[in-house]
Amino acid sequence: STGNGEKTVIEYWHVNAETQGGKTVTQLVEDFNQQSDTVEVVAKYNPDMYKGLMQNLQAEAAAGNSPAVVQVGWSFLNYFSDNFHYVSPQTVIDEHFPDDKTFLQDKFLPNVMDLAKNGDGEQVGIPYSLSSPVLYINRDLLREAGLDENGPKTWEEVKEFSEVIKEKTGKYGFYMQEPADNWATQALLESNGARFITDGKATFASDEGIEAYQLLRDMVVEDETALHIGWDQGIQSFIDGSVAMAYTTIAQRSNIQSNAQFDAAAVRSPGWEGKDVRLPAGGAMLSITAEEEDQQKAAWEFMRYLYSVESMAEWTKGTGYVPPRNDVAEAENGLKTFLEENEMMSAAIEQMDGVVPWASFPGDSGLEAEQLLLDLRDQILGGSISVEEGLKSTEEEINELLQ
Amino acid sequence: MKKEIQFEHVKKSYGDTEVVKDLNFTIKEGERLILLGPSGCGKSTILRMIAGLENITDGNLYMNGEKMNHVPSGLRNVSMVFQNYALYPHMTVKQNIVYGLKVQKLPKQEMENRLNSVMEILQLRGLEDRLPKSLSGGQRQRVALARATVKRSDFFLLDEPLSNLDAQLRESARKELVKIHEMFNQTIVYVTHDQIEAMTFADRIALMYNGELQMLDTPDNVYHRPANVFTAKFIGSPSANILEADYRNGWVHTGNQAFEVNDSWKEHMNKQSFDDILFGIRPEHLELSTSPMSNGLEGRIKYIENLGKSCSIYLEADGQEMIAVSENGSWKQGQSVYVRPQSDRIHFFNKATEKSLGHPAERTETNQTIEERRVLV
Amino acid sequence: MKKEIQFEHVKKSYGDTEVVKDLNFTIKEGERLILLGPSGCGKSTILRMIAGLENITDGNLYMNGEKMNHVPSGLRNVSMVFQNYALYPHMTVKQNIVYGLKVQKLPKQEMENRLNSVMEILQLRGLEDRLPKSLSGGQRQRVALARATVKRSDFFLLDEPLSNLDAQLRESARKELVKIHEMFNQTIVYVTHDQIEAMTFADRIALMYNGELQMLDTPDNVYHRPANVFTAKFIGSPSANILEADYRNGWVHTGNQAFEVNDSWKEHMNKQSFDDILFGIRPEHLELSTSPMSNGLEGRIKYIENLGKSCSIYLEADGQEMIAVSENGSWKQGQSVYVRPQSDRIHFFNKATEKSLGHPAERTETNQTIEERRVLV
Amino acid sequence: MKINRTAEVTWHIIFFAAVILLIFPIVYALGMSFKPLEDAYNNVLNIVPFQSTLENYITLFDTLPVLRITLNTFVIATVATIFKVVTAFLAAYAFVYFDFRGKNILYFVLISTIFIPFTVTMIPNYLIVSEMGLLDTVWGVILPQLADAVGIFLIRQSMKNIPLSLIEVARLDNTGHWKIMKDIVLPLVRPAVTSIGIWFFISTWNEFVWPVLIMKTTDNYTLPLALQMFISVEGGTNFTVAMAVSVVTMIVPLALYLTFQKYIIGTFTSSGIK
Amino acid sequence: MSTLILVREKLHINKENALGYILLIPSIVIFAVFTFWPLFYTVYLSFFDWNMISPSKEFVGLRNYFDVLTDPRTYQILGNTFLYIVLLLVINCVVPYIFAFVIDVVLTRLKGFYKSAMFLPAFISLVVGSILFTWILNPVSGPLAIIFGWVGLEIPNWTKTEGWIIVVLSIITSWKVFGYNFILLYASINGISREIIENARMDNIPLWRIFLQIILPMSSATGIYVFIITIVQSLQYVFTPVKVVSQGGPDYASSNLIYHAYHEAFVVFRTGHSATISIITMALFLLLLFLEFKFVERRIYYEN
Ligand SMILES: Nc1ncnc2c1ncn2[C@@H]1O[C@H](COP(=O)(O)OP(=O)(O)OP(=O)(O)O)[C@@H](O)[C@H]1O
Ligand SMILES: Nc1ncnc2c1ncn2[C@@H]1O[C@H](COP(=O)(O)OP(=O)(O)OP(=O)(O)O)[C@@H](O)[C@H]1O
Ligand SMILES: [Mg+2]
Ligand SMILES: [Mg+2]
Repeated sequence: STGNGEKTVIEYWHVNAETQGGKTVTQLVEDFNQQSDTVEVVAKYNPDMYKGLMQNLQAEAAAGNSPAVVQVGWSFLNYFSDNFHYVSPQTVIDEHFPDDKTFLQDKFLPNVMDLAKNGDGEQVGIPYSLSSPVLYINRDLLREAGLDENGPKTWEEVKEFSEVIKEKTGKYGFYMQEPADNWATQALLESNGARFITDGKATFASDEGIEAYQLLRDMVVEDETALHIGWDQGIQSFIDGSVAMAYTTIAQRSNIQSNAQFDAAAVRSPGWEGKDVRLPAGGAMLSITAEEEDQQKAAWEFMRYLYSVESMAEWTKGTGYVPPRNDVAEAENGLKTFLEENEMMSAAIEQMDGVVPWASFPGDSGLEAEQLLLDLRDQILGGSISVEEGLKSTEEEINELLQ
Repeated sequence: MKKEIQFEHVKKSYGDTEVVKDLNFTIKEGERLILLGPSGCGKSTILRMIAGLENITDGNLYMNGEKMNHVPSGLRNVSMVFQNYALYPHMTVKQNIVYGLKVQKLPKQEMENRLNSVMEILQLRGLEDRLPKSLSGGQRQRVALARATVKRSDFFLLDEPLSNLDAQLRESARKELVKIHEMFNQTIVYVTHDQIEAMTFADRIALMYNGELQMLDTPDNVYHRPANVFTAKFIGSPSANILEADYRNGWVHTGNQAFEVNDSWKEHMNKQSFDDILFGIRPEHLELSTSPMSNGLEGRIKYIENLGKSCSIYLEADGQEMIAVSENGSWKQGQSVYVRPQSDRIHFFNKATEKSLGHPAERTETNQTIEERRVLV
Repeated sequence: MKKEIQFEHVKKSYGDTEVVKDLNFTIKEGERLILLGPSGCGKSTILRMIAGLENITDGNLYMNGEKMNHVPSGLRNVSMVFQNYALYPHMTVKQNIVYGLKVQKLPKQEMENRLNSVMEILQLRGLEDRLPKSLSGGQRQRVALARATVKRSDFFLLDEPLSNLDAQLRESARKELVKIHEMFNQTIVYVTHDQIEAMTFADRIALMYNGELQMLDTPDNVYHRPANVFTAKFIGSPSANILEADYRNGWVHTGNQAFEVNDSWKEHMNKQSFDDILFGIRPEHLELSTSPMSNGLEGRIKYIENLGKSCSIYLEADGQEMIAVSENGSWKQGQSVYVRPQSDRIHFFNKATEKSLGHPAERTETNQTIEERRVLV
Repeated sequence: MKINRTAEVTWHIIFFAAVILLIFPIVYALGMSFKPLEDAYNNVLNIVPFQSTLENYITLFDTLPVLRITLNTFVIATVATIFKVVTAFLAAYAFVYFDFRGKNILYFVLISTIFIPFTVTMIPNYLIVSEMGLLDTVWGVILPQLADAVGIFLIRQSMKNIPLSLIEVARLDNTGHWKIMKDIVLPLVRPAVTSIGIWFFISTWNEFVWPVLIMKTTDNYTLPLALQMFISVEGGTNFTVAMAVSVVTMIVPLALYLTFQKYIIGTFTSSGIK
Repeated sequence: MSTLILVREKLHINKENALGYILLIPSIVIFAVFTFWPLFYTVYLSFFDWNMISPSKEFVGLRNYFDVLTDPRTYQILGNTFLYIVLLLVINCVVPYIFAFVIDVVLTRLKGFYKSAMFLPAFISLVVGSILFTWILNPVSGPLAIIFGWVGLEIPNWTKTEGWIIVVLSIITSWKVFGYNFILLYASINGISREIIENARMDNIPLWRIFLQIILPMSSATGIYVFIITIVQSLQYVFTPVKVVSQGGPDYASSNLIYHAYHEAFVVFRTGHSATISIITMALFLLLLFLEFKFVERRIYYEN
């Protein structure tokens, strides 16, 4: 790419480490710059995922600067829209790109676009990467334990499987990811009929919620068939065969696929007997934070490029995320062959209809509320508090905060 | 501009302890002054005040006629040999010696010359590239001395510069110091404990005690005409004998014995009589004999100390202790002997003030120039 | 178990430089041995080897009859006064002194006693709570000495313990050391540059030069019967006169002059004649006169050094330099004088080896016990 | 100085254990950087890889302009170190050898800044750097890091242990302050200066929180940022490449250390002050 | 002009000490800009409720202080901080002190080897160290767990166990700074006159006494530095492992005051709270430093 001085230079902030599509970002940006006469994109990597990006954005905003396009993690949706300056993509399109007027409507499913709407129903950005939790299984271990090699279908089965595995092989049965968010917990609880948020209030301490959490707690604390350790370590233990099943994001696919030396598979996220699975969408949207007009224009030009079928396909291959555009999976220039070759992906794609927004507590204290839930996880899985008491008191506390 | 050092009511205290008390004296240009006195009496402190390393608590210090109290030491044109050497531990012997010259930007050739000559004189050849920590005590001292001498400043302060050297080396070093002094005529203030050094090197000796100046005079006068008991006892080894006595009519009575002084003494004592004075005589001025002598005192030998070329005889006479020296070793412990003070070598002191009652022959110092006084050492 | 120290072919090198060469001698139990020698000759090194602070490069060191080469110093029961004091800088004077005793868990009372007595003896009263850095040089040295003496160990090593003290204090400290020694009968090895100290304190003197033992004998013998030229010149001040001479038939020829030796010398020299020997005579053993003497040599006074109680007369006789001493000050520079060597005090040395040709009177040391030798100092 | 043999042996055992404990992770990291990731996961015990591979390094060099990044890091670390050491030395000298009003208070205030949490200074400093137009520049990374009182503290402690008489000798020679600093004080506090210099170098070299904020373009990255690019909880960290980055990151300081080891370790034993 | 003279009078500037001020200028400028200004800004912020970007700052007076001081979590974290300090003081100050002493004074062999080897980890970043230790100490799959497994031992689940997490994070921090502190102390002990130690050895003073009563006081100038710097390390350097390994968890069991300030500012974006915690932290440690100056400094041995 050549900077001839006339190009508008914009910054694109992303969180994609080399293991998580970083290469693809570099490639896409480079290709874009090559083909664009008017825009030059500088990509800035932000370590520590969406939280890290949000921190840096905070500093940048405080200094009165802003990048043009940023990735915003779903759990920061409300915080971002409340506190940062952004323009809705449609606004930019309407103002400068009449040709693209229907681009968003045409290419995205409404329920997917809804993921990027804040509590007030404003379109904050465009979904860019979608992920959902899947259950990775170690088929060798399951077989060794005499279990169904296709894995458990329900959480109840997960518990049973784990017991058998522990008994038969001495290995741990199950690990559920423990990052600094409640993504997987939400899937576990809401699939059982609980709801994290109802009408702007926390409601996870319902009977269903308690029941669901109790199952996980019992596996960890009572049965000791499930592991309670950090995410890195949990994945490490799954890959080296110390744990038979791991419930984690599809984004770990390539890591697991290429490093596990056993027969590894990904199956759909377990549900609860007789209930619908509800899976929070992971990943991020792209939002335009550019303040000047030419920057905003450039931002959209770049985004349009990123959302093209070819780019999306590259993006999916590079990251393991599920594409947000409805036509990419089937398209010949899209992912067709890729999906055929990567069986693990299908579990994630297949369960897309069960995807719901990632619960994001509204208001100034949203992040604090999120944090309280994290603290609760440590308390419950550490065995220092009962599930019922923990959920109830935390719910109360959060609701107090949200007022 | 005179290279003179003048103390005017100079005091120095550390906190509450006054270590130098009201010092008043002048060190003359080109003089070799020896500071003598018991350990802890303030000698090093005086040097340090001259060098500007120690604040003066009270009074004034003049050098070259200018008040120096607040002049930084670097501007005083002083060099000093520290009692504890203060060698730069990270520099070799050679670097230590020439460092000051380098700072002064002395021409290289001149530097080399001075270095070479001092290395030779102080027998430091072969140690050029050693670090101080691999030197013996005496070698370190010599390096310190070398470092100070090469500077050739107007004022030269030496704090026991030879204490760790053997007699031979000490003697030759002293001679070299004299040579340097003769070439550059620095004003030298020299602290030592060695009386031979003091006697041979000094133009004048300043004797300190407890922060106070006891006597400031030529070595000859300090030895022969001590101003007070302290001086008499401090100078000379073995120490001078001091006996309680009465003086009556030309006769010195001590205990049950008495002896007569000579005429000039009688004249000097002015026909007066004194009760309770102190009578002093150096051991080397006592004649010793096995048989009674006129004007002699009787005593008994308590013990004998053999010093090689002579021996010290410790005796008791009338309940008071005395020491005499003798070159021959035929004395026996317990023996009864007679001692006679050489009449022109005795001293009298006021018992209360311990000040000298003077000497018959006039002191000569005042009308003698340094050059006259100075013998070729 | 004898408190003896025995060196058996002991060598010490730092890298390439051999600073102690093949040392072979025994320090007897309860002996007071003085180590003497010019600066840098290895005295401190020897002490450090005895103390176990320095590895022995070669040879063996025995103490109490046991090989000690590798015994840690803490187990050797030695105490030592370091040349540079090595006081604990963070401890007060008192703490410095009693620290070792405290560790030994000495009864409090005993500790107090020892402390008090040593504070008294070394005139340290009033300095109890001072830190070393606020002490004068001599005070520090006394603290170091005090610290070592209170220990009362079997072996007591002193490295110039009194070099920074004045004559009086030095004398009294020495006497106290002797007292302590008489009470505890330690084996003492004592380094000094002060010959008076050596003479008065030593049972025997070990004279070192360049890492080699030159002579080990009683002070008397070291003084009167030096084993070689070095010893003769090193001991005594002013230094002994050494002249080139021939010995023929009882006559010593030096230059154009000659004098006759006494009969016992003639007998000793065994009627032989020697070309090119060295003839030695101490300045104090030269009789000085203005008029010719039999067996005297003629010379001319080059200069005179006044030492207070005596003066050194430097003269030239037959192109060789000589020094004489005189108690009277009536000599004049340039004057022609006659000197006569006291016949029983002369020495002859082989010119090549510089070794003594012996003395007529038999040495007495071998059949004299320490106790007999030791005079009450 | 000798102690009994068993004690000595015991101490050696303890020290060997300590050395192994301290060195093992480094060796392990080194081994890991030559393993395929798969191997790293599945054969944790073989420190030396079964199948060594350069792939991790190749990936690293393909992904990033490593030399350029190393150079950036080097420039930042070197400039910052020199500046910090020099200012600290000068300040310490002022505190030890000058008497001026408010000296002790000023010293206390400066030293107390080492207790200021970096969270306090981060955002305001970002504003300052941004205001100065130094974002995404080497100076933007360097400047705020210069405010570090640790050097003043250590060097002053060390200077206070130089016997005053050494300075006095020099002062007698009318040696100027600059010369005293250079020829006498500096050599005598060299252990402190060297060790604080090494410390500054290593900590600037490894700093990542601040450069992450300041640097944007890959060309301006420093090595610790490069490391961050291979760490991701969500996508899984590529441990072996991360270790390759770590090894590269280690190499320069280590090479410098080994080159000057004799001098550095010598410095720590050349005491001689007393 | 006259103000200049006034300033000179006030500050007692004269020819002799003017250079002193000049030497301090670079430091003062840098600290003023990059430390003191931010500090005042933070003090200012501690009286507001703000998240650093929203245009409205709400002045809340002392409420942040009230909140922080009544929050039980604050005290838990204070306790953690204290535990870190104690642990690091033991591992990073006491142990290297003893090591340095033994290696310098007691041992005759392998000194150089130990010095180099122990210094080595100082070159690695704490991020790498944290990742490595997380991997190596994985309680299920790490090499250590496997080796322990052979003899039937289990590694505690340290990442999720209160107490253990602090121990392990302290070990990680120590791993990096141990050698550095060791070398510093070594240099200082090595600078002590051998003759003083020899004198003690000759008195047959036990090694532990030599260490406590001679070496310690005589190296106290560096000792106090290492002591204070270790406290700083247990505040500031522990941050990296906390962030990389545990994010303060489980349930704040590994958080310390600095991490907590960070957490408040950059995770839940409560700038006011964070500022308050920072101010309180600082005040606390300033007090400590002040006490050090007041009472300990006098007992430190300085040559001049
Ligand atoms: N570490 C060392 N490296 C090399 N030579 C050394 C070392 N230490 C001492 N020496 C040399 O060893 C010789 C003997 O030293 P030692 O200290 O024993 O002398 P000394 O007789 O005590 O002298 P002094 O009377 O001057 O104290 C000296 O020439 C000295 O330079
Ligand atoms: N910093 C200090 N604080 C208190 N007293 C001190 C300090 N420095 C020296 N003194 C005292 O001042 C007195 C004089 O010290 P000074 O060093 O001048 O003695 P000195 O005559 O040189 O003795 P020496 O012959 O022993 O070296 C001593 O009694 C000493 O204890
Ligand atoms: Mg003195
Ligand atoms: Mg010596």
